[in-house]
Amino acid sequence: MSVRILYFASLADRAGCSEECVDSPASTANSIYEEARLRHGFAFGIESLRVAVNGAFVSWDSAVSDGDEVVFIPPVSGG
Amino acid sequence: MSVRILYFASLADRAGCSEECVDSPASTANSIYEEARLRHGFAFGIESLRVAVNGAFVSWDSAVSDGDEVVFIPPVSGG
Amino acid sequence: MILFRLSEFAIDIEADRRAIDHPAAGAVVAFEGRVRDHNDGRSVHALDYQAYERLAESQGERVVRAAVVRFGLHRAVAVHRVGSLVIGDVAVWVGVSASHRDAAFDACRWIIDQIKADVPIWKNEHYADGDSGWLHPDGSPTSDLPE
Amino acid sequence: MILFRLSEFAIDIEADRRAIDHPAAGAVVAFEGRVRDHNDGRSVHALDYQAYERLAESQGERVVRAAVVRFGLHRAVAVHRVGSLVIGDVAVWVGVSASHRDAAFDACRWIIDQIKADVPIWKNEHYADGDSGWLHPDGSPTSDLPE
Repeated sequence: MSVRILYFASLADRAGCSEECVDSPASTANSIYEEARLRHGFAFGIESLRVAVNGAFVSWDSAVSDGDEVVFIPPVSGG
Repeated sequence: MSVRILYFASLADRAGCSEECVDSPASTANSIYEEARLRHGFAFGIESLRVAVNGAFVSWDSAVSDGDEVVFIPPVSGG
Repeated sequence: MILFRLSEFAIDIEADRRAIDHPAAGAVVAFEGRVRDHNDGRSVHALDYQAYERLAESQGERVVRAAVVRFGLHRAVAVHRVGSLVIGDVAVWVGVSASHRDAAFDACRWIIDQIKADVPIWKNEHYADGDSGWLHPDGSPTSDLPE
Repeated sequence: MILFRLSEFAIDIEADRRAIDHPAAGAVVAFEGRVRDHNDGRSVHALDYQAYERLAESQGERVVRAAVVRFGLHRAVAVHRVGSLVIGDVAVWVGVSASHRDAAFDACRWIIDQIKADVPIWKNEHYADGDSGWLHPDGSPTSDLPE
């Protein structure tokens, strides 16, 4: 399964990129994040993040399908 | 003693004028108002009004002197 | 600098808005009180504001200056119209700048509340049915109060 | 009609202000969040905002529409900048109109609070000392968090 991950703010700094396509056996948002965390050394645990799939917030145990856009949302600081 | 009284809003409507100079034996704001109330038939009792002498709010028992400007302030409705 | 003024003419919101800019201000809150087309279920087509100018100016100034101290504002300005207004006209404008939004919202709200409570300005509403009346804060006209 | 948008360019406050006019509106409240010259005791000289645009737009729209219903507003608009900003620039503008000031103040405050809590936009502050960092809501940069 291949998913497209977008990174923003400090996650993009840490990953050194704003986007990547990954082939993974992982099938939930949670497991996709844990793989990315290992790969890039992210500081955030999932308790500090939210996750969006295809442009909508979802729960961490949501299933992720081939071709999905997955985004980990660190605490926001707009305004 | 002569004082200058200014009327605003519904007091001016009732008095039929916005200003008058009155010669009066009255020596407090309260007694000046009671005279004016009798003269013009104002509905307001002093509990519904405030009074200003020479451009500053004062208490109803304040002394009024010859030449003072006395203004009875009905409930305001600015804004 | 004068922080509160009465105006016989339309309020120049853009100029007053610029007057409250400050490099340390992270939050600007502005309130406009406008003449609306109804009040208490009656259709309004115009109104007049009358002020006891001398006292309104000193009380208004006192209110805005008190807000600057109380809420730690960078800048604050308030302007109130007098004279004849029509639907949509800005009757009162209050603008404040502060480092943070808590202070800016609270101060702006406090200023307009104080102006409405303590500054000697009165509103005479002209209704679509030809009637009119001076308003007092409970919202009811007083020109027809019993004697 | 779109009630929330992201803007790469300076926000035209006067145009957005006019968009919330309504003949039944007695109260208009507008909030501007501006780039200020300091944060947490550090001197700031510029900043960038980054958004996950797709989700920011849908979340922002949801927030403003929810406020219209919840507070009975006549009109509401919110705009958030993305890209590079300097001191004094308007980062976010929220304007609402309502019949009465209670609803207008409460709604404007609620919208900005919701945007700050739920809309995926992030701020990167550039400090006078050359350092910079992405901010998260406790106000502290996270780029140097322990791994």
